[in-house]
Amino acid sequence: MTQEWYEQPFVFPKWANYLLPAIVIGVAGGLFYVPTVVGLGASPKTTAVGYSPVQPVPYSHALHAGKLGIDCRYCHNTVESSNFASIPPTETCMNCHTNIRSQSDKLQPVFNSWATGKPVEWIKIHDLPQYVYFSHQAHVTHGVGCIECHGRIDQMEQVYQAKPLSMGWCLDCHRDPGSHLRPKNISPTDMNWTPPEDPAQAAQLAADCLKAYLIHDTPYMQSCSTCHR
Amino acid sequence: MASVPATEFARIAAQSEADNTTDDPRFRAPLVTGNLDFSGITANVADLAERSTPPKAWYIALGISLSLLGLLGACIGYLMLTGVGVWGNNQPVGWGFGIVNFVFWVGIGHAGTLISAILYLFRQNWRTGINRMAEAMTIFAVVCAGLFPGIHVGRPWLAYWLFPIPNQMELWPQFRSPLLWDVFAVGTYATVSLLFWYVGLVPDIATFRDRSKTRIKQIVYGILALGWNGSSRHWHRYERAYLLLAALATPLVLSVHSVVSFDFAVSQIPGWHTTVFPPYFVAGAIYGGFAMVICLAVPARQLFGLKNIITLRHMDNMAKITLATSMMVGYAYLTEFFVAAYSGNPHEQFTFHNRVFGPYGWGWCVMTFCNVVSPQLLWSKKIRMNMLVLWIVGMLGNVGMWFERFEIIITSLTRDFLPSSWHAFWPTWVDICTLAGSFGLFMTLFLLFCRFLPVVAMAEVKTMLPAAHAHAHDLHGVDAHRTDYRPDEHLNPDTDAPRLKNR
Amino acid sequence: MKHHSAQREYWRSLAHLAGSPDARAAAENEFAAYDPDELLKMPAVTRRRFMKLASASMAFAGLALSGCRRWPEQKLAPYTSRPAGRTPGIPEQYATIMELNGVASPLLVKSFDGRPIKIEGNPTHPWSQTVHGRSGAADAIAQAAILEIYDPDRSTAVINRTGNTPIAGNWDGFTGAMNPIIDTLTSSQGDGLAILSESSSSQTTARLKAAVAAKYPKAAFFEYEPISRYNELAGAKLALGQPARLVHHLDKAMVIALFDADPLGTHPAHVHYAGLWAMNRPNKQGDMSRMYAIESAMTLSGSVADCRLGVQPSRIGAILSAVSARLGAGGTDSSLSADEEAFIKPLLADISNNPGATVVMVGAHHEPAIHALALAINQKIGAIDSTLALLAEPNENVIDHVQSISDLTNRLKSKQVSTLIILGGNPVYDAPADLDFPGAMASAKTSIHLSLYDDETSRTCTWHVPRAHFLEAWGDGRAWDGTASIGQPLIQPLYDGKTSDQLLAFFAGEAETESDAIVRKTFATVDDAAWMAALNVGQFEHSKFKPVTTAAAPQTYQSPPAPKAYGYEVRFLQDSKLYDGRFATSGWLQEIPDPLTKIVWDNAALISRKDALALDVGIGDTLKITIGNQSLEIAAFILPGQPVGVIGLPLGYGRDMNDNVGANVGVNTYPMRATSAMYFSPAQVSKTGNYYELATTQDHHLTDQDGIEMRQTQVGAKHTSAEVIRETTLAEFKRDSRIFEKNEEGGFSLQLYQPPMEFKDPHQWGMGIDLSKCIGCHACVAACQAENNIPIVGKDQVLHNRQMHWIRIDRYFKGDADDPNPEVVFQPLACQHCENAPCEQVCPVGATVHDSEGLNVMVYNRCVGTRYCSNNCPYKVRRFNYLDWQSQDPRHDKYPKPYLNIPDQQQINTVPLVKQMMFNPDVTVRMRGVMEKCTFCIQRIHTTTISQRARNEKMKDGDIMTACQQSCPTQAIVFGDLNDKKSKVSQWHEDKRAYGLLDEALQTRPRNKYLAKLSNPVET
Amino acid sequence: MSTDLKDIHDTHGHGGPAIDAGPRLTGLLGQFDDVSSVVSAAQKTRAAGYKVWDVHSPFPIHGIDAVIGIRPTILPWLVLCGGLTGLCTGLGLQWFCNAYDYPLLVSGKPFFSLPANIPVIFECTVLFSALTSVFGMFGLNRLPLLYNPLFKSARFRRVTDDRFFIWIDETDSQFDEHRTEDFLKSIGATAVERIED
Repeated sequence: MTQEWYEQPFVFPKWANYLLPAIVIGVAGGLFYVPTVVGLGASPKTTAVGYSPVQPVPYSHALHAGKLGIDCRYCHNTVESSNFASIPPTETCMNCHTNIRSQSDKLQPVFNSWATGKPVEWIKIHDLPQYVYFSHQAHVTHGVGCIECHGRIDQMEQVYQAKPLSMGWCLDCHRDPGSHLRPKNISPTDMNWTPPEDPAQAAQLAADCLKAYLIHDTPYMQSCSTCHR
Repeated sequence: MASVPATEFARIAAQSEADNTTDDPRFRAPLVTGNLDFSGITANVADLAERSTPPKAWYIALGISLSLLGLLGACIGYLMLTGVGVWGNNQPVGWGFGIVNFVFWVGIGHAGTLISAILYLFRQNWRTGINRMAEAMTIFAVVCAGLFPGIHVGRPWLAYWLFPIPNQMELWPQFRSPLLWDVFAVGTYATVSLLFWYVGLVPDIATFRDRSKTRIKQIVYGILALGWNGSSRHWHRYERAYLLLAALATPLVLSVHSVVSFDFAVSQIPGWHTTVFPPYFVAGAIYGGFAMVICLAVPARQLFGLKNIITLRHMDNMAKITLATSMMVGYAYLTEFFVAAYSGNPHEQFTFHNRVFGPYGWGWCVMTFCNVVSPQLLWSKKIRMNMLVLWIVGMLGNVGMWFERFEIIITSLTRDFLPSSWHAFWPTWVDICTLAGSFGLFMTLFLLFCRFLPVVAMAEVKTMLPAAHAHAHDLHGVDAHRTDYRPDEHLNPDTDAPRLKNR
Repeated sequence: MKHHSAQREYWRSLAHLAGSPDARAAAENEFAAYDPDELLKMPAVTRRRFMKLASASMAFAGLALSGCRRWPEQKLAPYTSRPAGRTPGIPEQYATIMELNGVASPLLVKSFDGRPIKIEGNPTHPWSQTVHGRSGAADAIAQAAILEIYDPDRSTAVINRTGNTPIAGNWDGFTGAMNPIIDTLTSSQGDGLAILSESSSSQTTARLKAAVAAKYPKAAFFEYEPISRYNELAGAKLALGQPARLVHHLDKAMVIALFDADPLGTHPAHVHYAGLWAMNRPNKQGDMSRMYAIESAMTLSGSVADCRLGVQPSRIGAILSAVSARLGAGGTDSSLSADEEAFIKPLLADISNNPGATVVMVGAHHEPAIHALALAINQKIGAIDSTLALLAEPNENVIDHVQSISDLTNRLKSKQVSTLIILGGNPVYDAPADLDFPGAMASAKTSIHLSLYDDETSRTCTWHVPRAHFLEAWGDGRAWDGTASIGQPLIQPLYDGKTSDQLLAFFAGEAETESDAIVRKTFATVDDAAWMAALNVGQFEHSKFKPVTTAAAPQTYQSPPAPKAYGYEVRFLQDSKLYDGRFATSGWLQEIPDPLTKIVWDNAALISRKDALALDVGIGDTLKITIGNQSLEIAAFILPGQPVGVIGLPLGYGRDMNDNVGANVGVNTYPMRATSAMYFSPAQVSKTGNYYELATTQDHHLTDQDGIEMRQTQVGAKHTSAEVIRETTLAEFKRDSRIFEKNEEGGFSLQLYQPPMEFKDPHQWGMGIDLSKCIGCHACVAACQAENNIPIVGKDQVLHNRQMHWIRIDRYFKGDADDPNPEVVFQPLACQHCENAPCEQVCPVGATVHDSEGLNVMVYNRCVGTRYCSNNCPYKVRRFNYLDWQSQDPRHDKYPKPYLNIPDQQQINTVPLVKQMMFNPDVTVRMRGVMEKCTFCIQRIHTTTISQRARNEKMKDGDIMTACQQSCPTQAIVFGDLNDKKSKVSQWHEDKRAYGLLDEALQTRPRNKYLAKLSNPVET
Repeated sequence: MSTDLKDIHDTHGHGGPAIDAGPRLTGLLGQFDDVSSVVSAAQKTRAAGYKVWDVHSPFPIHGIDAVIGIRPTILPWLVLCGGLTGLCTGLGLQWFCNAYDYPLLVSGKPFFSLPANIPVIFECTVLFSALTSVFGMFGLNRLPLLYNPLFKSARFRRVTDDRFFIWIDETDSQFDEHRTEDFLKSIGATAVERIED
């Protein structure tokens, strides 16, 4: 018999039999690992929360809003009448700082701006995707406190993003608005107000708020068109 | 016995082409001719993979295919960077060549699994000669098909939104959409076909492994063969798994093209909104699939000397199925017209009137000629025996099936409910090059398959040989069909299965 | 109204802007998220202006569906001091005017953080107040001005062509060069100074012309408009002894006889007239006026007329005089053809039956005598002071524009002009060809052209001065009824342009140089308070022209003899979009289809089917048209209703200028125009055998016999109802008011599923469209385009049928193909917002779904672009961004180049910043690869609801108007809350004429319902 | 079924190479040249009371299971479970996505309706079943098993071509190197080879 092709036997080494467990572990591990890493990496919690760029002027909300207790709306005065809370014009700063700390180096950019008319270029922190149409007016006038989205601004030396501002995060409130609202007699800018501990009271309050603000249709609040146009 | 050198077999195979198509009631016609024995079959099949150089025709074909593949790549690149606007699609005609090609390729992808699964369940032994090739064709066709939905969307980089992946938007796919059904159907079909194909391949790859002379081949085939050693216990579970796969794949085959047809049947465009679509599409797919197998098998058996394994009988049977399905398709065409006429729905009636006499009437004529008229030739055995004519008929079948999809999609969309929004569709050069390119992709994959993997299911073919069956007297005292042994008859052999694996 | 206070403040801050650079830089920077590097990339001029200008941030806000990205870092640039009264993010509205051919149309412009982004009619202006109380209607041309102001192709600098090579300069350079010339002119008392201007109703311009005349007594003034109203005024002078402004009260007229007049389409007051006309279609009592149109072209008025006859232009006089004679108003009763007899018989009957409720109108292009005759008839039938008011024109002497331009040319030829100042206009392009005006101009040593673009005339002049857009500078003008109105700017001049007033003031050596001061001086007598009030509403109350006291004298008109042999006559047409060609540079107008032909980006020789058969030409086959020794080749378009023997040639195309949009679009037909025959003339017509592809947005050459038959069955033959169009005659409808419900029989309205969420929100939005009111003027299309950031795609893409208009107007001709007077139906079609929307269920990612207020919402940022929804939409109202339209050059990219950057971001990178300033920040700018469609102006719904909820106001019907509704001159579109049973839209939905398109065929339950069309033909 | 599972445990139990890799006899391999002889040989082997032995062939020999006495595999039951899992997954997925987590109003259709869900349910069922049957089969066969002392035999390489083998493992209680070798010869083995590890 012509058997020339039987001549070179090749046998896998014994360790090759680890292949099976190796494959099983590899595949199973990959199935969990990849989505987890990608998911976490892409989630706004990772990319956005805590974003705290250094601003041209080291403006301290902790000092102004916190210690001095200036109402948010003194500077962000369009928050109840427009989609935008609006960054205050230099003029607003100058209202006080013409006499207070009028020599401070830290405030130089502001003084320059006032002198030259060139705006102070702040860095945007709370940045929604461009196709989301968020209205401060709609929220602030309906019992949503600043703190809901911005956190304890009044304790921030340098402002950072406190909440993910992701769609899922928005939906959390839009699906259960009541528990995120505050009664009409509480100012939306009040940072210290907290809903009652007792769940029964909380539920009662939620119900009252919904009635007070005429928010009866949660389907509406979950409609795509509520935020996207 | 003496094992004849492989090339020898190729020569023999090339010469002798025994007519095994006549059915003599006294004995079963052989499915393997040329007096091949076990090792003969092995050598014959392994020949192409083992020759140092494949036939020149293979190189020429591969060259053409690769250049077309490059064209495909270029077109897709242009499309991605520019927008769907480079195609001819327009306002009423949202789906153009992209979806036409998709449905066409999915249809082609049907014969493989059908031959493997349904014919297997029906114990059609002749399938063994062609099922491997057909399955491979299925995989490659589905690859081509899967390409198009991906690239035809406006923002392909977001196509993953069609899968239910948890995300920060808390959004999910919309499961009422037939397109989503498609994703699942085609995805499942691709997966199952691939598994089916690979499971079938394992023992044959083991054969290649054991015949390999070079170290690299031994390692690659060795890994792919998963250490197959022909143990009867392995064979036992293997056959059971194969049977189960076949049983699962059969309804799957029928479901896939039904679901694809839902893309149209579930919408409400006149000419799409028809209940006949699922069976109609399935029949069409089988017809198209077999036409394609014929087109591949004819040259393959010629070039690779497989005439003794893919015998005239195989070709004959396929020709018959093609004929049968073509008539089913023809019947479906008639049904459509009848339904339109009978419905009394002016839009429906106009659509079909328009399909024949409208601006795309020529397309309808091509379709009808290729799918209904030309296959009638196959009534004649002479023609079924004439490989050239058979190949031509098969080719026409492919053309016809492509035009069927073209007619369904384009003519229905160009003129729907409001006359104000009617508009013609004409492909751009990008459309045409992409279509050509998809053939390049298909042929490239197929040619590589022919060169490096067993094109015929050797193990299965061997079981077709008379020698594969033990003589009755060898089996006295054992009921061959009995597998339910009580433990008291003897210690359970399974528990004591030899632990060949090292201790 | 809201803009009251804001507007006053704005005016002040504008005054600042003029002065202090600080305030200027400050003015617009609120929230400017511009990236300095990007600005550096811009051409110098643009950059400087841009800094001066509105922030792009709002545009960015719209831009790019690019997903949630932290980077690139965005800057927030607040005001240094915010103009009082301005709230960032809240748009302001200012009243202004747009003057066209000496008639001012009152406008209200919406400005967003200093960027004008939307133009509407001024509802507080008396001239637009008469219709249904208020109307924000403005025509497509006026609305397209928004695109014009941000057009990157506008001329940006003074150009000096005294040398061999053009030199770009600035205003100071120009004035420097002018001073010596002015000195010589002053010394020579202005000898050799000629000033050619457009016709203008501005009192400021008049004042300054007087000032110039005073300074240069020998200076000569000329006036030219290619489409002139001279004949009308001269006719009035014949009949009344003084030129008069004819104000037709179509709302009072139950019989309207149009002799080649087009009050709804091309008349200077067509927006107003359309509104008045619609009040009787039908009126509150359910009656309808009857409009007779006998015309030499297929006009909008003719297309909606109840009785129409197409004749050759030369016949109009004869027929009118026959009518006049039979009414005893003078004129000769020459012999009329059978058709003509048949036509005027019922007309005469109706006239005698409706004393005082009838009016006769004649087209401005017919000779004065015919106008005089018409006045005589109106006098006779008691129309004067009932259906027709005669107001005295301010200036007694009527200028014959043809005569005027001829005189100027002669002066030039005889070297009497050394300095020629051309204020606007484009005579080189549109002056009568036989004058050879361009050739004559060479003799003028100095020629100055003031215009928005560096156009044909500018290139022939020695100096080009960029003109300030009317939204950039102050001006004044008088509406059709004479109401004095003020035009105030919305924004600083982008390219340092000057108004014609400024140029005149400069030559007159006036002290004032800024346009605001110049205009204010004209009204110096008005005190500040009154001035404020006037600015606020945009006009001075009770400043109409004084009525004419004299009565029209009977005329003796000798009608020309009927032509012996049948020959073709050419009729030059004012274009429905480009007017006389001055708007050729507007992409929006170029792409808005012509109401009747549906042609875009082209003009064509309009020809009747009979003539087409005779000449053996089809649509697109070119014709050789010869008048005298002039001839041109132009593609033929077979227009049903086009009078036999008349070839219609639209003016205003084939502009020869360096412009990305307007250049070389269509064929320039001015060379065929001669002083002797400005509007129509006999011509030889022959077939050339060449073919030219015309792009239309409907009937895309897919009209083989089957298609035509099917269209007939679906749309219905003349005066028959069918699935798509439901209509009947008033008489029929009076006989059986349930006639339209009959169509519902057999249609079953069984729901397969109970909707899982019944619409129980306080508001349920719906729309209604009255087919009997729609005149197909396409104002809604323009409004939608401006409001919703809709891109243009260019001719090549229209040939692919990829135009993006969210609302289209389907135009159907009813009656068989060779009916000389087919009926025309216009059907505005936007998203129907079906409650069972077929598009929704097929979307695999849920990118289009319903909201709880019943809107079918399209979520662009979720769309992956399968286009399945569009396929499944029976109305085909969805539009797909096949390419990156916003950044694509509409003219020159047949096969667009690939972008080598991240697809999501390509728009940010590729849309010119100046173009971005035009975007409406409340509407997402869609990127390539996503589907889009009408949203019922959801941004307007939300803005209103949010602010009203915040202020605890109750919503009233009409608080929310969609852009199309607002701009509709005939109020054919209503929008509102279906839950409010008293709302107009609810009533329309309950109307006996209401039907949902394809509703009983497909059970789509559209939220938009059509009111079937009623017409009022003569009962036979 | 316990038996198959046990096999799997064994795989994990003492799979993998031994520490002491000295050549050691693992069993005897008898070669047969055609189906009939191997089948009759198999009968004899079983009759002789061997327990730990197996037949190797290039293709499944019809009836050999009965001859050796191989029990029907539990694979079908596994597949059934897989199928049911798939069915529930398909159904649950659609309910969760469109009816529970974020119901959106689509064409006025119910949030949850079986007719629309059938295709996906079906596909999931088939997919899961198919995956189970394939990987179940490999699992039960303890494949992949790339190293196997048998592969050291050049002769055995024809088991995938045209030769048939009977293998008797040295763990068999009756195994004795010489007697078993004789036995194999006696039942018609054309060659007998000792396989060392």
